[in-house]
Amino acid sequence: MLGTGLLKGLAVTFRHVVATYVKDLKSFPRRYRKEPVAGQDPSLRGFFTVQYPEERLRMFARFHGCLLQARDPETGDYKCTACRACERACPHGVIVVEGERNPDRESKKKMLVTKFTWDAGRCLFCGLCVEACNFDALRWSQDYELASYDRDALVYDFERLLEKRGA
Amino acid sequence: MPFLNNLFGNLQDLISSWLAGFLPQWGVDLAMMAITTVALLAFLVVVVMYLTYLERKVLGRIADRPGPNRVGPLGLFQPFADVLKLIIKEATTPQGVDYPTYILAPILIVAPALLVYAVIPFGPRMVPTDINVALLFVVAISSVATLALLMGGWGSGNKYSLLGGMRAVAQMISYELPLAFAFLGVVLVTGSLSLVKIVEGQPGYPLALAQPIGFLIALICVVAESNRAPFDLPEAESELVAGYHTEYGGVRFAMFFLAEYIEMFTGSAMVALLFLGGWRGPILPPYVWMLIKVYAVLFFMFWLRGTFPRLRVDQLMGLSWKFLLPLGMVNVIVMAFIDKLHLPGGFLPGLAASIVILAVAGGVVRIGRRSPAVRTARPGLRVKEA
Amino acid sequence: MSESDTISRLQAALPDARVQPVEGAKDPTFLVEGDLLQAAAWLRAEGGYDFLSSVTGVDRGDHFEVVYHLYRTQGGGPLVLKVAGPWEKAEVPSLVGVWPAAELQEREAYDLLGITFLGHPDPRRILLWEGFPGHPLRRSFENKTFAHAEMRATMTSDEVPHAEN
Amino acid sequence: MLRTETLSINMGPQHPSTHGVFRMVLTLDGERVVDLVPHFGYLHRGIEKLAEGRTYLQNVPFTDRLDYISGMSNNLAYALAVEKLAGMGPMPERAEYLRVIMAELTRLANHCVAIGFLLNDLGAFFTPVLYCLRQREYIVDLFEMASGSRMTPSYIRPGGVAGDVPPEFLPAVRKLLAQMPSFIDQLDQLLTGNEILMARMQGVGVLPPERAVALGVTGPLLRASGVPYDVRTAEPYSVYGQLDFDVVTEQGQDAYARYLVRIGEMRQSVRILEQALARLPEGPVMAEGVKRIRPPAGEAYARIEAPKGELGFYLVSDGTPNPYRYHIRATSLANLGALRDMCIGHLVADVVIILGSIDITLGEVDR
Repeated sequence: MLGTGLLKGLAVTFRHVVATYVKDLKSFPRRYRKEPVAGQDPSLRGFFTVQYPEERLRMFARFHGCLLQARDPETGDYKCTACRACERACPHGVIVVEGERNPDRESKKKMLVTKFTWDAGRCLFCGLCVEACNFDALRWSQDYELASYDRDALVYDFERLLEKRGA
Repeated sequence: MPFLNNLFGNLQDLISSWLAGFLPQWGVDLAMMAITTVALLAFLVVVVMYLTYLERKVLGRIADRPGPNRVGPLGLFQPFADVLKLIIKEATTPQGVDYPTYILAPILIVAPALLVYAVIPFGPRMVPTDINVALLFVVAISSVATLALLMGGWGSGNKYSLLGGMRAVAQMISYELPLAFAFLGVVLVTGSLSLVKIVEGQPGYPLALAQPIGFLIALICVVAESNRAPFDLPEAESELVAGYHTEYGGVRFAMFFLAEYIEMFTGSAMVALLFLGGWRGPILPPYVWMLIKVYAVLFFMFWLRGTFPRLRVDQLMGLSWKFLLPLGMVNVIVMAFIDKLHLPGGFLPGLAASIVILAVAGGVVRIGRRSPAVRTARPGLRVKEA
Repeated sequence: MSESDTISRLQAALPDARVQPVEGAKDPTFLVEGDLLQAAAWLRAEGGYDFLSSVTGVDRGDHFEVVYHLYRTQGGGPLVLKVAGPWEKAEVPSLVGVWPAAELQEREAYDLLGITFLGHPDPRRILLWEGFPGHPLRRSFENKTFAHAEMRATMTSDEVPHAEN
Repeated sequence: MLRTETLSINMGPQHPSTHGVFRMVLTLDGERVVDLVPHFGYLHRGIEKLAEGRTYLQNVPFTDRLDYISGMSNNLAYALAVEKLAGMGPMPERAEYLRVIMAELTRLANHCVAIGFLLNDLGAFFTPVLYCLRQREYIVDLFEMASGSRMTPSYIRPGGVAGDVPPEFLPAVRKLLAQMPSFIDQLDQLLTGNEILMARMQGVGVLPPERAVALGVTGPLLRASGVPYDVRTAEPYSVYGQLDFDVVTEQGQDAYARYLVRIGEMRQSVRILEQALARLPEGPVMAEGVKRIRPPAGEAYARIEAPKGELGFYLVSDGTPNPYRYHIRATSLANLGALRDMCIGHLVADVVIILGSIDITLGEVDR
């Protein structure tokens, strides 16, 4: 009959409206989901919005957040040996590394990092640098709030990249 | 509960008796009129503001999102934020504008939209003036808005607005005729044009059961009349990205916005009055029943907007002239027969006749659709060969 | 009907097309030194190669190459046609008449590499603006970013008729 | 007779329904389109020139940015081209099946976006597009789980796959596949029978089969004109030869047929995914000795059935670790060739629908 297609369409949207209210009733008392959830669950019905500042999604393990200079758990010192493998691996030349020989001979750390900048503004977040690092010094953090008001603040220097102590 | 039922009626008596104390008779009438107008306008503005909020909530829920819930508890202050924004925005006037028509258009679109409420009853004694040609008055006044749209489109001096304005006028005119026929079906049964008598003259059941075709046509035409849902061609045109109110800003745009929502509210009120039995309902007070029915029709309009794609210009016109108008005429003729035959069984004969008409109409459309002329939408045209 | 015996039938039919197979290529590749248009029309008509997948210009230093990849929608592996020539006379007959698919890709080869296609219905640049100095994909073209003002300065004709509203 | 002259209007490059920075100059006679001149280049980044300065591995992240709606398919096409160029032996089985899984998930995501935004152009107020984007969210979550980023995964590399999928990946895919058919049915119920949609899309943008093949059009656009040509069956790559699925074709030749082909292809993708999941073997995911890709001098052309059509990479190598010539056969560019043909004689409102039914991404057109 002429109108059946239209009616079926209306039925679909009506089901969605009802589904959102049913879900509201289930989680009635609190308005925001407190515990962050990793990814969305396909079988869930009802409204889908993550109300951002109050509700947050937990990122997956491999999420490319902000670049991170790892610390050696025992010594708490940085692992980077300024070998510049990451600088060569980057398609955009976004990482600049400078190092010098360690003045005191007998310490295990042969090279010290004098300068290590990473320009988040031009970075592709492809992860080739992290894969190229043989000393497992570079890693991705889970932090995704990297926005800033001026472009220079996007250029991270070594201290900002260094993992916080005890993180 | 009788006091609650006739709340506004008693209120009127109370105030007029109190006023009679120190005002002459004409003074009391004048004061009563002033009070009703102010009350009605206040009610309307608040209703329209919360109509925008309701629409965004329903559209949100249809699309699995919560809708406005940030401004105030559950987003209830959102309409005030919207109105404040519109008022603060600067009403720029583009250069190539035909100033008189440009300025008059928003005024001319809101005035009739409000004027219509002089005759729309919300309860037994809740009607500003009960004139006996109320239905004619409503249809006539609401067609003034068509003129205002054209003035808006022409006044803005921009090619796309003109196109939008022309389309709006063509759409409004071609959907007023089937609307008139649908209303005619009801007037046939109730015998009077006054809205109050229409509601009281209706038999026990809502007329939508007896005249489903009339109800369907009225619903479609009311939606088309207020340029909404599948028919919102002139204003939110995805191709030309313009409409007749593109060049308006600030309060002027708010006027167009206000008029559109008031017209939606009027349309649903008319459908509720004529086809859903107005304020008659079992236990709840009359004006509550009336609001329930009006908001039900409004929900239907929001629902349409959230679900259906837009019709193309020629299909829009085709639907009205080739389908709704003939259907409306046939409906009036058949309802006239049924009404004069005084058949027993309440709405059953009307329902049966309507189903027969719909079946016949469906068949005619299917035959029409198969003929090659209609099938290909690409008429011959002198085409510049590559 | 493998590619090689299609080509042998082509060589028999059109000797002056002088089509030579190219050794060591991954797909059956043939260099056309004679009349490309004739060979293409024959391949389309008799050979059944009705689908031109891609047209690519290559700057081989002293000479240029245009590479056509052909397929049959009824099934049939890739057949690669090549045309080469010196940079001084970088002209190749346009195959838009045989495969209309070539139109946009030939314009791109002209735009980025400077190979002109004779008889092309609309020989304008496709990606860069008219008046762009040089052709970027040439090995000789050194990378240069254009400031907006500089770009406006080089714009010769505004070939697109501005809508006069 | 009244002398009317044509009106030339400019649609784009900033226009809500041109799917990116694409510009058309339409010559109208009243509302009817008389001529259409497309203009590209607004998103031209010169990827082909950039690629010549980088090694084969460093070019992988650029391929995601071509058709940014289906990142993984671009990676796959590039990976196949480099493997053919470098003559790498057969890939480990697990890597092949992971590639098929990712490619078919991309097809689902891409068709969701295509259908959603086509409905948006038709004027349906954001509801279908939000349903589709919600479904795409689950798929993009899977990409983020496996590769670390949603739209630019750089996951499929020459030689195999960047890294094995985490343990929670396969159960998540199974959960998605369980729910996907019901989503497609819901989309079907909401849209396919809808009279307004049929009125707007049937008979609009008609492209006869021989004209389609001549214009080099591929993908759903070609199969909607009745030509059953699909690179996955015409020239099977990866392990598509061992999976059984049928090539969805429609005879309608118009925008509605393209919509039906996309819905059919989504169902086929679910079927492929189920088979691929069932046969996913254990084992390594990267061929050995892939650290330094230095292919011998020569050239290679590899193509895949990307969601939008046939995507090809033509690579020329001169023995150095950098490609000598890096050409991309863009599906959207070829499909746009047919736009003028289909639009002439239609109304302005239909031009938007035809463009939406072709489903283009400007990143791929302008490169």
